[in-house]
Amino acid sequence: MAAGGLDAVLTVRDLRVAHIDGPSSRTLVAGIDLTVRAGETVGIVGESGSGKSLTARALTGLLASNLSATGQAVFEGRDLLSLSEREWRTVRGRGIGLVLQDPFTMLSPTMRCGDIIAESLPPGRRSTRTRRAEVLRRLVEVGIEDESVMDRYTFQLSGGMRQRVGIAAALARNPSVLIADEPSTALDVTTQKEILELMTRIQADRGMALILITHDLRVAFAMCDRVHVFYAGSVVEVGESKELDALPLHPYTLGLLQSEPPVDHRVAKLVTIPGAVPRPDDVVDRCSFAARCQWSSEVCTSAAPPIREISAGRLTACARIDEIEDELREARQLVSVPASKRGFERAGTTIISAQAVSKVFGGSGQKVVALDSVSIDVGEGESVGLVGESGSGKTTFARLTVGLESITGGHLLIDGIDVRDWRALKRADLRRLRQTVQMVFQDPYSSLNPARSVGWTLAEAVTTHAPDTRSVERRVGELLASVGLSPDDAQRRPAVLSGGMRQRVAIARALAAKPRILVCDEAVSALDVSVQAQILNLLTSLRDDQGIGYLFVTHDLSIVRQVTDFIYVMSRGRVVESGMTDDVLNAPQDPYTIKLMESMPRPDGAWLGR
Amino acid sequence: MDWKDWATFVSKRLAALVVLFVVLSFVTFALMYVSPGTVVDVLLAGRPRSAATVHALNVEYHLDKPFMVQYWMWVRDALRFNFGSSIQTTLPVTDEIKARLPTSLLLGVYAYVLTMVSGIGLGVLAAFRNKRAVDRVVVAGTVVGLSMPSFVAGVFLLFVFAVQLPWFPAFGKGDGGLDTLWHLTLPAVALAMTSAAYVLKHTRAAVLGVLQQDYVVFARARGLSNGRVIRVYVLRNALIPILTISGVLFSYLIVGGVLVEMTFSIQGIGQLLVQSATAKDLPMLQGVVLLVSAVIILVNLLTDVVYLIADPRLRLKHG
Amino acid sequence: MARQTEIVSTRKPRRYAPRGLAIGFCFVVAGGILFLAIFGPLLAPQDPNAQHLQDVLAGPSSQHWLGTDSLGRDVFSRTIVGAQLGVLGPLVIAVGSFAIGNLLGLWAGYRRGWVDSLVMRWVDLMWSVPTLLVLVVAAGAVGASYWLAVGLLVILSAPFDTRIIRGVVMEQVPRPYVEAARTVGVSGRRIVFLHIWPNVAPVAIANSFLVFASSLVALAGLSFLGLGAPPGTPDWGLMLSESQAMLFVNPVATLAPALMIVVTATVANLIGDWFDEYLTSRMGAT
Amino acid sequence: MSTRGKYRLASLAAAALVLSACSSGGGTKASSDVLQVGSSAVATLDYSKSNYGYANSLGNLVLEPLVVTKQAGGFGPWLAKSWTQPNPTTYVYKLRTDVKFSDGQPLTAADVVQSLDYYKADGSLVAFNFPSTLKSIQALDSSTVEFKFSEPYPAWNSTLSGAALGIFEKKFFEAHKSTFGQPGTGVIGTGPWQVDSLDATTGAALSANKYYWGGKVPYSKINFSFFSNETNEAVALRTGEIDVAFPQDPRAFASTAKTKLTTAKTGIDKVEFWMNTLVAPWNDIHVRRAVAYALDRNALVNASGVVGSPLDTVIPRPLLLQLGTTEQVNTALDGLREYPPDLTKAKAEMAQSAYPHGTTVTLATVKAVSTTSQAVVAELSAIGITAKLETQTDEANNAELTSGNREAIHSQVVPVGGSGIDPGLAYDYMFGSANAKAGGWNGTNWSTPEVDKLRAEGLRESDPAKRLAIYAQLIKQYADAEPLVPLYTKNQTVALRPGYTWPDFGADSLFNEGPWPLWLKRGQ
Repeated sequence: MAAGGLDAVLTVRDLRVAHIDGPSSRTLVAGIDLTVRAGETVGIVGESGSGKSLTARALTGLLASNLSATGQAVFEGRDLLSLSEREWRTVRGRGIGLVLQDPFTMLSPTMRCGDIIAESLPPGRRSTRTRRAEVLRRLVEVGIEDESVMDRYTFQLSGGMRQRVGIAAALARNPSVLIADEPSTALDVTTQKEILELMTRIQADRGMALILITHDLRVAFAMCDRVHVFYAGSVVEVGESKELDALPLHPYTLGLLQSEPPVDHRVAKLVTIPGAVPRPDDVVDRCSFAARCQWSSEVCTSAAPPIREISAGRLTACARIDEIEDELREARQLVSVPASKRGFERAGTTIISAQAVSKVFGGSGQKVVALDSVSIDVGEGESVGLVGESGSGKTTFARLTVGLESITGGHLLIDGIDVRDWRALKRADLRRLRQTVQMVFQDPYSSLNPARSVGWTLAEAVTTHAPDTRSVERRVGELLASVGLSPDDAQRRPAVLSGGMRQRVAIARALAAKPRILVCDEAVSALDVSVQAQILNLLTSLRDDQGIGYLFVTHDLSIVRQVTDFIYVMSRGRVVESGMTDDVLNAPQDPYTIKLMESMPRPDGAWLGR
Repeated sequence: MDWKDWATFVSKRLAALVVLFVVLSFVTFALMYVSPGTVVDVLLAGRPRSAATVHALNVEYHLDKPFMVQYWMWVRDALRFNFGSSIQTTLPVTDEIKARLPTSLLLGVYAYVLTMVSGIGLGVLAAFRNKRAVDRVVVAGTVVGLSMPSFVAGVFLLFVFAVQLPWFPAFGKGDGGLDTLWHLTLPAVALAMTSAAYVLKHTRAAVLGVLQQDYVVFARARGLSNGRVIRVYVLRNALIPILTISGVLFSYLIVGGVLVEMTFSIQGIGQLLVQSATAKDLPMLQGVVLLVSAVIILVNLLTDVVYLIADPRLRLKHG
Repeated sequence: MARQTEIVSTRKPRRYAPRGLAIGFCFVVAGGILFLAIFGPLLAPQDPNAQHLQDVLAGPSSQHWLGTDSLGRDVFSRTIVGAQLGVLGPLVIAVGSFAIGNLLGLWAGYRRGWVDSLVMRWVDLMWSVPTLLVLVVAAGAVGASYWLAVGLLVILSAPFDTRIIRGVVMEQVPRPYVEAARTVGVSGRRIVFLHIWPNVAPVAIANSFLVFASSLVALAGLSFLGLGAPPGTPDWGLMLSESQAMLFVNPVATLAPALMIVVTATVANLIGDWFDEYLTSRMGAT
Repeated sequence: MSTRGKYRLASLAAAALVLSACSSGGGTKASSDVLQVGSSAVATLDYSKSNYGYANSLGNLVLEPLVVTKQAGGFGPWLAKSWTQPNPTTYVYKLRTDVKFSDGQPLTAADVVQSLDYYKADGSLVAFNFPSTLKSIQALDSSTVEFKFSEPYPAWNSTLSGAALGIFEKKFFEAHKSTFGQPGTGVIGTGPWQVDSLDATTGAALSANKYYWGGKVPYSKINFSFFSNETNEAVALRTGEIDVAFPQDPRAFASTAKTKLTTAKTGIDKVEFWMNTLVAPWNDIHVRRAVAYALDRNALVNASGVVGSPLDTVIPRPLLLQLGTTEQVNTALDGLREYPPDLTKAKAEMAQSAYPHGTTVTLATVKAVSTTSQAVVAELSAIGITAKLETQTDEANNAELTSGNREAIHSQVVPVGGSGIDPGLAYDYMFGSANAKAGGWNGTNWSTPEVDKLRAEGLRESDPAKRLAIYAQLIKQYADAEPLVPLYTKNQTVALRPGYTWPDFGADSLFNEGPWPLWLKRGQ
């Protein structure tokens, strides 16, 4: 790759970040090269632990004190990595701006929004009035016309508004480079699209360089001119968005693309990357992806393959790219092939039957209507999707079906039992309900008791439902095996398991009761794409093998597309549309569904109006 | 919160104060009533006693009346802010308290200021120098400080800084003004040691916590000056939890003052409490107990108000 | 909402934790003090209550390593035997308050509702009454008594424990693992004691060490004021108070009990901190 | 630190002095004629109201008595220049005519009558000084006061010499009845110093009374600093912040203050071991005698940390010297049953008792004598008596000793204050059957008709020789039945900063009465 042209604003060479703990040090990021030109958007894509955020922190001098960055990062003729803290302050904000992932934590809860932007403005004395006017101007730039936002605290704003305020603050000193670290990840899809559009517009207006860090390839392809793919602390591939999308030149990139369920059609089976992301420090002397790569050979593990230029602007770290390029191309085509339409009739027994169910939270004071006359059915062996953004009531409904909440109106029948009030149920009924519906929670990091081993958790679930189980241990082993884990994993505590493994354990726990319906509340949304595909495949195979029905609660239409037969679309506590999944997604009727469909990231610039 | 919410909030707390007053005064009264010995035994001590004198004293102190009547008479007077006279000294309870309260408050406030300044200052310093030598030394000092009773520290300071190195006076509260401050320095230091360690520990943890927060990273990423980041971001957010413990600390300092008051012969509320409790000086004891609980409740109320003002999340939750 | 987590932002705010050698040393010292508390009377070179009225206030000698007190009793032996009361009272307080605090805290934090309000009103009441005030008034009324003070301290410490435990429990209750256990059908009692409590335990245990340390200091203070252990008891606070006046004659006799108080409390504080850190890290950041 | 009041009777300046410590206010350094005194806190100068703070040590400098004890024995004139006894039941005192109060008003008989009437009133804490046989106090003229009794009362001078009966100005008293003696009001007296300010929390400032009848006053100012902790007071003396202090715990004080103490040879405050003869095992005379042999008084004095003299008589021998010479006293006490420390004899007595193999008892004690109590417990264990100590509060102890339930009284080590220096009067309140009832202090509950008779006779008899014989008899009665073991007297001590001397302190008299700084010398 041409060493940063004359118009390069930021040139990074061999950036390394290490964790220093006394005499020992651990590599977290190794040998990153990166060039950003004015007016260009560069994407950094990778899963968690790939080092992309660390790179952003290193380039703003904000690494924690026990981390150290080495290498070279030239900005405006200075090497950033050798700057003192005092010198950094002249670069941050003015030269390089940073927007963080979570708008909920990025802004101090004790400050008003106007003050946050005002303090970020370039130094200089201003009268109160001019300052206010300036702040207002900045708010308008990020699409906030409402002047009262200035006087509000951040916790009084929605996530999208907060992120806009954050962007305005980050831009207040007019940086020439803006690093956006997952700026839309914590937001709902519709809001995400607005924010990304906003950033695209601002970047174009200002002619600013933008480094977008994201885990979502579709977003990266849609927004960026060029994309760097990070894996386990190093760059594995670089290329123009279009070219990368069309033909990945690294098995990892291919794997990512294959794992990503497409929103516009269903694929026969998601291709997954086996295993989990290694720690960067463990793979410094080899190809970081070798252990998970089907093409791996001796050359991959003997030394760390350097990243090299294949054609203009295309770089890859795959040592065997010349040999396997054709295979990669072939595999890439495969993903795009739609699966045959699946025949499906809602004919089975209805197990969960909700009629005009409503749920109101709060007592005499403030009331929050979470569900407003919702009717949803889930039948035996069906896979039903429940789609909506945060606040739509989808999770509340899921909780009603497993007894974490009770309804306040309407009728909810589960397996023929009227569950008006869970606490009032008879013991036998309760027991039957438990064996009918079980739930898998969103966050595998907190849905397992950290104090208990996997085996303990599963054994408890087993004995709760079948107290007379002879060999609990064997049953636990079976459960583990059924979710693709080894019986040895029973000894381990959740803390040492990867996210995917934990979610498998959580599924195994739910399976212990031998339920007929599994409620999956955003069960894969906290996982990396490659792991997400593994879990989705597991769920699909469980359905095929055991005939379990699903209620998929999710915000992600592409997942719904992959795994459900029938969907309900929810918004603000109501079901706005329902029908066969393909019918609804192919031809949405409700304006909300249409908007949702449009907001789903698509890997081309047109999605954001570029 | 509008003024109505504030009024409700404050009046609820004051109502709790009244309830506490009734409970405490009754329990104290009852405890003293059932404990062996009466006012007469206190007053006449080991003297020969004539029946006439004993009778006169019984009448004077209403000991001839039933328990509830005695308590009611006390309450009736107390409602008129007449807390009677000390049995030990014969002086009006209010005068006795008034004579000592300024000293105790000054000692408490002095120790409080020392606590807050050194606790927060060193806590912030240690957090910013996390894991370096300064931090290790400060943290080690904290643990010892937390474990050093104020009377041990007091004895130690007295003998080092008043006897071996006669830099500070060994007793008393001085003649007011700077002299009083000078006199109260050693006691205040002894008193503040534990609480400062406590504040330091919490401040350090809170600051370390806040330093990890995204909003601090984001503030620095915007090129804000170090001073502003520390002041507006780190301190303002880290000190909110410290505020909640500061009220408790102040009451600890006021009551815990007795241990250093003893060591340094400072006539304060703490000593008055111990003296009146051990000498069965009921009117005085009642007065001190009520005063101390009032101070504590009011200080706690004050902290809560400051807390509400400092943390908009709480304040705006309702409105 | 997808939420990517990166190494940088998931680090928990850390409390200081002494490591390796330091904590090992703490355990050795704690073990030593405990050993003295149990076997003190056997280890003491002399009868701690044996008086040598002809040999009072003697300085350190080969016979009396730390000298003698005003009744000619061996200070060294008394300091050793003092570990018994020094450890026993605080231990009773820590354990008692641990039991009450955990039960009430779990109950209030899990059940909420009227149980919670009732418990919290009680906690608030106790919170607004300073410990020392109660101890002094009670000692004034009933007379100085070590076990009275211990009993009162159990009652007075329990609200603090309860408050802390309740807070941690309330943090745990909405966590998915609790909800998961509920949906699996696990009984409430099992959830409270087998699911929630193990996650609360690090805080509870660590807190108990702090209660131990603060009770030690409080009891010593009370003895120092003459409101704790009765005269003549080999109690560190009392010994300090009695020997304070002899600082110039025999400084070690004053320093020894003071040092024991400070060292014991320090070790308890350090172990408490360490426990919290260790147990929390053992089950992974939650 | 305040200790208990039993041995701290207000009638005696001496007792007051033992406890008081005083000194100059911290900041101001002593100029040559300013005296800094360390003391425990004084809350009021009204003797009738408070036993708290030993008002007398401070009050001695302001309020003066009619008569004083003489160093050589007997009584000497002070505000009264002479007295006569026209008949056995009447005393007439002639006042000095040159005495003026510190506000310039002359002293009159009306002031004396007012003062003594005030002290005598029911409910006054010093009323016990006045016997029920006192019929009237009258001013015969402006300088003559007459006391009439219903029967002879030879101890009257002893009573009047008590410092807590100092004379104050009537006019001032009447103008300030409600706050009399309190800080802000104070008192007007005839003493060499007057109180300029008094603050119970810090101290008092006194200045010389320019009208003082006794001539030039040696210190123009005296500053009292109040301490709540004697260690602290000792440190203050060591660092030069105070010049004089009267330590309670002399041994500790001396070491901390790094000073030698000036000590009196004897005192009237005793410490005794009382055995309640109504209950087992103390109702067994052999047990009591065994105890008497077992208790080593010298060792107990040593253990207590005070300056004291071992006792072998229930009335200390030095008190008897008012009634006769040393020889006469010794002769009168001839045949006294003595109990020198002797374990063999003690064990022999135990063997004769109902408890040859020992017994277990509970002893009460109060904080002030807890060290001595512990030593007693150790000594009792040598004869097989296992004693458990129960520390009581002072009030609880007072209430128990004066309660009507005499059997419930614990045997105990007890501080016993003298309520006067008259050998008969001093401890009369704990002798006899009349005091072994509710309100009485005879905690041993031991008495015989003979004892009751001797008590009554002794206080009516005015002939010293006869009184000596009576009290010698009483002492012997006690020694025979041994209901209590006299342990030691606590002798007064004073701690002085280098440069000060008190030549006559405790030299040959029992007490130092009156305005003591007059006798305190500066310089070598």
